[in-house]
Amino acid sequence: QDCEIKLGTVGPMTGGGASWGLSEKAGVEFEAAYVNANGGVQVGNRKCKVKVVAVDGLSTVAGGAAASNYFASEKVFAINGPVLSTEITGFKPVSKRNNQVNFATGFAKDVIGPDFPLAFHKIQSPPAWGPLVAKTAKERFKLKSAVVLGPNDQGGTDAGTQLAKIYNDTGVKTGTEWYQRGTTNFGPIATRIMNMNVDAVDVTTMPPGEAGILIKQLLEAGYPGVFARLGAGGDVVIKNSGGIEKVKNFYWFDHVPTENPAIKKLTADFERLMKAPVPDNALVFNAQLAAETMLKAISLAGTDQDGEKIAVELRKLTPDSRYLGKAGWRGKGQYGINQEFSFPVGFNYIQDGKVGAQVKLDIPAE
Amino acid sequence: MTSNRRRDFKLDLCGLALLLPLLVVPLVTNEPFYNSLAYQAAIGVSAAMAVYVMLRMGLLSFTVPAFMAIGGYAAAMFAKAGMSELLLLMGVAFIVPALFAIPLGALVLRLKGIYFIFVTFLFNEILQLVLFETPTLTGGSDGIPAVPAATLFGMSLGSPSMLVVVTVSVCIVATICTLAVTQRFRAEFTSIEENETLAESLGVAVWKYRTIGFVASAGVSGLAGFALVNMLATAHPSSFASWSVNNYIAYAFVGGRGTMLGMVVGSYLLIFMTNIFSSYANLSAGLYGVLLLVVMMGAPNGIVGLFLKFSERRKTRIQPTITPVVKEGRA
Amino acid sequence: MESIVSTGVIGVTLGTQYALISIGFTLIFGIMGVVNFAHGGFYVLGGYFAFSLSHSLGMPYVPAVLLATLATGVLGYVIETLFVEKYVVDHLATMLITLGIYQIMTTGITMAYGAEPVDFKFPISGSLRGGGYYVPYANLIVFAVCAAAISAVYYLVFKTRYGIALRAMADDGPVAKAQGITPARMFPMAFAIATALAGLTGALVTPMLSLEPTSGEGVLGKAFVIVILGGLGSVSGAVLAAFIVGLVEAYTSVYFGGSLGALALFILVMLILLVRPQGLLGTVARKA
Amino acid sequence: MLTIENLSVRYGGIEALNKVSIEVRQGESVLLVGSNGAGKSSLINAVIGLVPAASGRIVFDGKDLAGTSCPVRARLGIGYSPEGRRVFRSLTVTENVLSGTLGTPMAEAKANLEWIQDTFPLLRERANQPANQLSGGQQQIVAIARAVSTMPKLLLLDEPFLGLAPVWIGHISDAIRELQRRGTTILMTEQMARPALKLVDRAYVIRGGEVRRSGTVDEIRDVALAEEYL
Amino acid sequence: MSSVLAPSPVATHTARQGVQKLRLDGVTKQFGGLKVFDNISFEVEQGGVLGVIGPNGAGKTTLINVICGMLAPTAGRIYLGDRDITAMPFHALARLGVARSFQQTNTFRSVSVEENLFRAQRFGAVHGGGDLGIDALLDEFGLSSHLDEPSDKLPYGLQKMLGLVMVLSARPRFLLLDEPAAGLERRERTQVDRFIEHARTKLGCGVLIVEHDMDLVKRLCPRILVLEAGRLLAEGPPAEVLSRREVIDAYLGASED
Ligand SMILES: Nc1ncnc2c1ncn2[C@@H]1O[C@H](COP(=O)(O)OP(=O)(O)OP(=O)(O)O)[C@@H](O)[C@H]1O
Ligand SMILES: Nc1ncnc2c1ncn2[C@@H]1O[C@H](COP(=O)(O)OP(=O)(O)OP(=O)(O)O)[C@@H](O)[C@H]1O
Ligand SMILES: [Mg+2]
Ligand SMILES: [Mg+2]
Repeated sequence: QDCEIKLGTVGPMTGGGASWGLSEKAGVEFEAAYVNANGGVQVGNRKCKVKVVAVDGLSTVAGGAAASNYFASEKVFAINGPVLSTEITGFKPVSKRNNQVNFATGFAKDVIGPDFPLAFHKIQSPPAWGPLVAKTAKERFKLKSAVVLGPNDQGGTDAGTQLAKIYNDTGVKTGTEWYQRGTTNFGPIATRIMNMNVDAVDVTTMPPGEAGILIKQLLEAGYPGVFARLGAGGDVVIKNSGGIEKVKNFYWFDHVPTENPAIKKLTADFERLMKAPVPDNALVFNAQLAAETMLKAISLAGTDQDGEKIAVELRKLTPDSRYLGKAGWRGKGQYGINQEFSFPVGFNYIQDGKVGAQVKLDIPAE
Repeated sequence: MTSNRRRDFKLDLCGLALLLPLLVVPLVTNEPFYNSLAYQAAIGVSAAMAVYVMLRMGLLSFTVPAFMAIGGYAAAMFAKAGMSELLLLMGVAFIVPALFAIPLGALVLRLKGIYFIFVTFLFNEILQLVLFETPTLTGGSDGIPAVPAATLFGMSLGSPSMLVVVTVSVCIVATICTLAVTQRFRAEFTSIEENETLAESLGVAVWKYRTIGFVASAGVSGLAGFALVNMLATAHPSSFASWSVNNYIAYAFVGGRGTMLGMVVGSYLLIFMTNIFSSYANLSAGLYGVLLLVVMMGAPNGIVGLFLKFSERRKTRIQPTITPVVKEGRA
Repeated sequence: MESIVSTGVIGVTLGTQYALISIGFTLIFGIMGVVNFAHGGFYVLGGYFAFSLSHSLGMPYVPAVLLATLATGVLGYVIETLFVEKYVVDHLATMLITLGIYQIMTTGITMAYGAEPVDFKFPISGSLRGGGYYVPYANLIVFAVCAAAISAVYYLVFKTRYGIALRAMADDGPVAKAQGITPARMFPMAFAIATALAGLTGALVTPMLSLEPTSGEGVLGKAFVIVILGGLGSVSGAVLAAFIVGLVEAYTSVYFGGSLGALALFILVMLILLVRPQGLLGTVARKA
Repeated sequence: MLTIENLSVRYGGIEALNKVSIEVRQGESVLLVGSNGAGKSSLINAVIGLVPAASGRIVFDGKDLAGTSCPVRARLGIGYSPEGRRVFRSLTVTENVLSGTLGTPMAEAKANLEWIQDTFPLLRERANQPANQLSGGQQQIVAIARAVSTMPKLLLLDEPFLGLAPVWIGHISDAIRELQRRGTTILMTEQMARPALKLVDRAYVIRGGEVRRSGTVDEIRDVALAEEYL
Repeated sequence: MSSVLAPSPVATHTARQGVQKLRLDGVTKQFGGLKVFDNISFEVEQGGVLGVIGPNGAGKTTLINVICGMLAPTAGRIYLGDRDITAMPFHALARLGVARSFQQTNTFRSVSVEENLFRAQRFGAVHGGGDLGIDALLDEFGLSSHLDEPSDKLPYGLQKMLGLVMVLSARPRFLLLDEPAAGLERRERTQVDRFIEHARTKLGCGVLIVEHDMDLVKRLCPRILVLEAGRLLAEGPPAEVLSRREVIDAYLGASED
């Protein structure tokens, strides 16, 4: 076997957002290991091994740009990531010049768009699933008011404002509340929220650790309402806030239906092949989906050295996962370009201390 | 350690000369990685120069990211408003932070040592928060996207290689400014660093020179910020995060804090290594830490300092073994 | 009215935690002149040590905390001896050295425990409630430990001849040596005491808050602010400042929100420093 | 008590002391006189161990000091008051005095402190003031008090009268006499030879890093006068 | 001796502006609860020399610190000629012509003697015109042969003399000297005499000198003040003042011979 294709992955691998970058990396590495164990990828008339090149995006705009250039120097043209809005901002224009196709994560408002034809999106942002999820939550928990909390940087405010708008559109009166990233103790903010008297507190854009502290402290303060996390990592947050015994009313959202047998199978494969537990951060699954699809496109394009060609094949193919089955592309209405996965997502809830069955929500393709 | 005026000047010029190859990089290669290294180095050197100006007075200023932000944002606003002439933008990027530095300097320049470090660090944090709290002016947490590239006499300098050329040129200007200020006021600056009370007793208006240095440092930071914004076409708060100052200070220290050559060498080394390390993903920070530790322990005065020590040792064979107690001040 | 009082209670709680972490930081600075950028790292490490001992090895919480404190102290001793001791006079070089150490520590922790927060719980839950106010028991415990630790440190540094020797060493190393003070043991010991305090804080506080590799960063930032406000190197200043910062943070965050609150706090600290550049309890040196 | 044989001290290329031999007997007080830069401080610092000896031997109380570190020498019973005071600036006056007593039993240290404070009432008045705020002469007293806080067997005083008012020179001389009565051996340097010669038994004249002459006070006084040290 | 009091007509700027006085009027300085001195008034004339003596901690250095602008007085005013210079910034006063030396050696330590002199000249270059005679002093004090040496490697005496010479670069009108002769040997002390003589006659400086060396004080100062515990204990010609009982008790002590 003399043939090798390269798959890049970029995200915050160090610092506060490391869990995102590292679980994305884990997903891509799993997919590579899986494919390699099964003989490799068919490229032209050869079977090729997959090699993963991981780069730390350093959580900054400059880091995102530098990562793209590093990939160029390593001749990597198909990339998973970046994850953070900042990294995406720096990465996009440079990768366009470098002819690199990428599957970004993140809730940035302009994560993909007609100006950047090589950029794809592997998760969906709030406008895609938000109305559906908010409606479900509103009915189940009889919500009238809510507050969305997040750090005051782009990662927090972008998604936070989108979410608040969706809640308001659904008829739940919702405000936003920003705090400084790096806050270690949420005692005062908990008091502030107590004074707001809202039915639900949504911690979607908070890092899991910080979300855990806030919920713990709200519970200590005697907050009677519902918690929500309309984004990845609900399980982790519950664990960090003291578990189900403590958090009696909670609804959250997963970027894949995690309770689905398909994802259970994925988890099992991962742990067998990687000899490590699957990361807590559910982004690992979406990374796998993106890597799987990307490899298919590379195979069809017959090269891993031309982002443009790979992108053409990506647009042509129907996303089809060996775990979650077929999905489609969406995004035209929201971003002006149909380059976002439409894999189903999951809605979960705990009500009065009882865990409800996960609801699989199908996201329509466009 | 005798009067090194001439030697230091030569080393400063060496530093300046070492920037010229960067200018050539975009002209000889299209390789994105090398161009990327070149512009990162140029921005890093500019920021390190801003640190250097203050170091000449014995002050370690943590304001660099804040003034970079002020310069970068100011230039971005001008460019967005259609005034994208390079020389104008450079002027704006220098002058606006310099103006901010005057009142701020009046407040913080009374402080010294670690106090100064901490308070200037606070200023970064404050500025970040102000950026977040003023979305109409600065775009808040999203920053100012799609900043048009600078133009020269109406010609766009937006091509990838021209962007690098512009960045490096800005860096050279920043370096020349630094050289001019530190040479012109060398006697005052070093006297203030060494023995402020004596300098004052001889008639040096210490606050005045501190302010000059601070203003120059702010202006140079602003140029660095402009270079960064122009290169990335975005003025974004995360580009000017408080902790990024640690990088610039590391450039200065690892290279050698005594000379401008040190700034250049340190920036080159650390930026190159950061790019290499970042491909080690989760290990990158740790590797960077190891590098800092190794260099600072092996060469507490930085690489240039180490080099000078060796060359001096060759000249004078006998070295004092210990710094004795005698002759400190007879207070 | 009710909210004014309960916010005050929260402020005091914050102040306690800040005080505990800041005295170690100010101790290292005051005695050795070293700005220890790794201080937050020792805080996190204390948390992980206690977590491993209690959750993985099944040790009861109290001995786990004590062992974790001891372990961070020992580690501090070793690190001081290996990396810091030789460069102690160069305040700027040690800044970078400790920064490097911090990055290595964080990377090590991420490799060992992963980037996600770990599930570390305080053994006692519940709050003391009455009249609309509440104080979690955990906070009361931290308060007691904090008071004890501060008193112990204060006594050690200011009331014992050992503390005098430590500070003398910091002031003028050669003359201190000529007074019979052995440098090789002094600084490592001071460093160890300070890192043990950080470890203790981590072991106590992270189960109430959250424990992940980067938890130390925000903590270090707060210690910065407190230590300058209090007067560099002044233990009592740090304690005073910790409570001021805690209270200001509580009130501004409750009434203006977290982001504006932080801004208000920083600006207030700047203003205080303009009036008292040497910090609240710092002293000014004589020039001639 | 203290025997120095052929001691040489070098700073880089500069030879500060060249084969100096000096003898200080138990209970005796010896003065080193000589112009600026003669090497007096270098000798004192070599005895306490702050500068290394390039060659030669220093024997204290029957023990060769080669290879012993500065703190060890101090604990063997050598007290040291450096040239130029060098009080611990951030420590209070009392803390300065107590700084070297870590090896002495607390009760003994307390008793010594009492005696010192009785001798120099200033130290009691200013007990809790940072030493840095004292005037130059006041700091000199602190430095001397610090050196005698452990009641050392051998006391090294490097220019103890520097910057002192005549009345304070008198006070310090009285204190030194009291120490002598208690059996302390003293090796001192002093620019102001006149009051210093009143305190000592013998003196050495040092010039250019070498001992030029030695003898009893009376023998030296004439030489010193002739060479304008007085 | 009486000629010492007579102002020197030599220096050009003195001729231009007439003889000025440095005058303290009821000056008080307090640190917290500690009153260092209280309500002190005296004056020095250009060309004149005033000695200030007093026991350690009497406030002599603090007095200089207050006059030169390093510390603000708690009360009282200080005048240079007619001009109120109370609490003017230190450096500005140095440029106006009120310069001080320090009790300890004070040079830019790591740089050469030449660089030290260069800096002093550069910083003080305000009152142009006329040779200050610095080169002659350097020769006389034996500093000329050490121009390339780092100043902190000089013998103590030379460091001290260098510090003094540097003060002259700004062409001061008043010199405040804090124990210029402390730690100097006898031979070197005569250089201090020479220095003061030079400043006084060639530059027309008024000199305020704080010293513990009574011989030197007697030689140089036609008039002295005795400061004790914050007040002026005595004032007058040295021979007379030094024989007063209270001065002997407070300052000279019984052991003086
Ligand atoms: N740290 C040093 N580096 C280089 N040379 C030094 C150092 N310390 C002292 N010297 C030189 O060594 C010689 C002896 O100095 P030393 O201080 O011992 O003299 P001293 O007799 O004590 O003089 P003084 O009366 O000024 O105190 C002098 O020529 C001095 O310049
Ligand atoms: N910054 C300060 N804070 C508090 N007290 C001070 C300060 N500066 C000086 N003092 C006090 O003021 C008094 C006078 O000090 P000063 O240095 O003026 O004395 P001096 O007459 O110069 O003595 P010496 O001859 O010993 O140098 C001393 O008691 C000293 O402790
Ligand atoms: Mg000496
Ligand atoms: Mg004095």
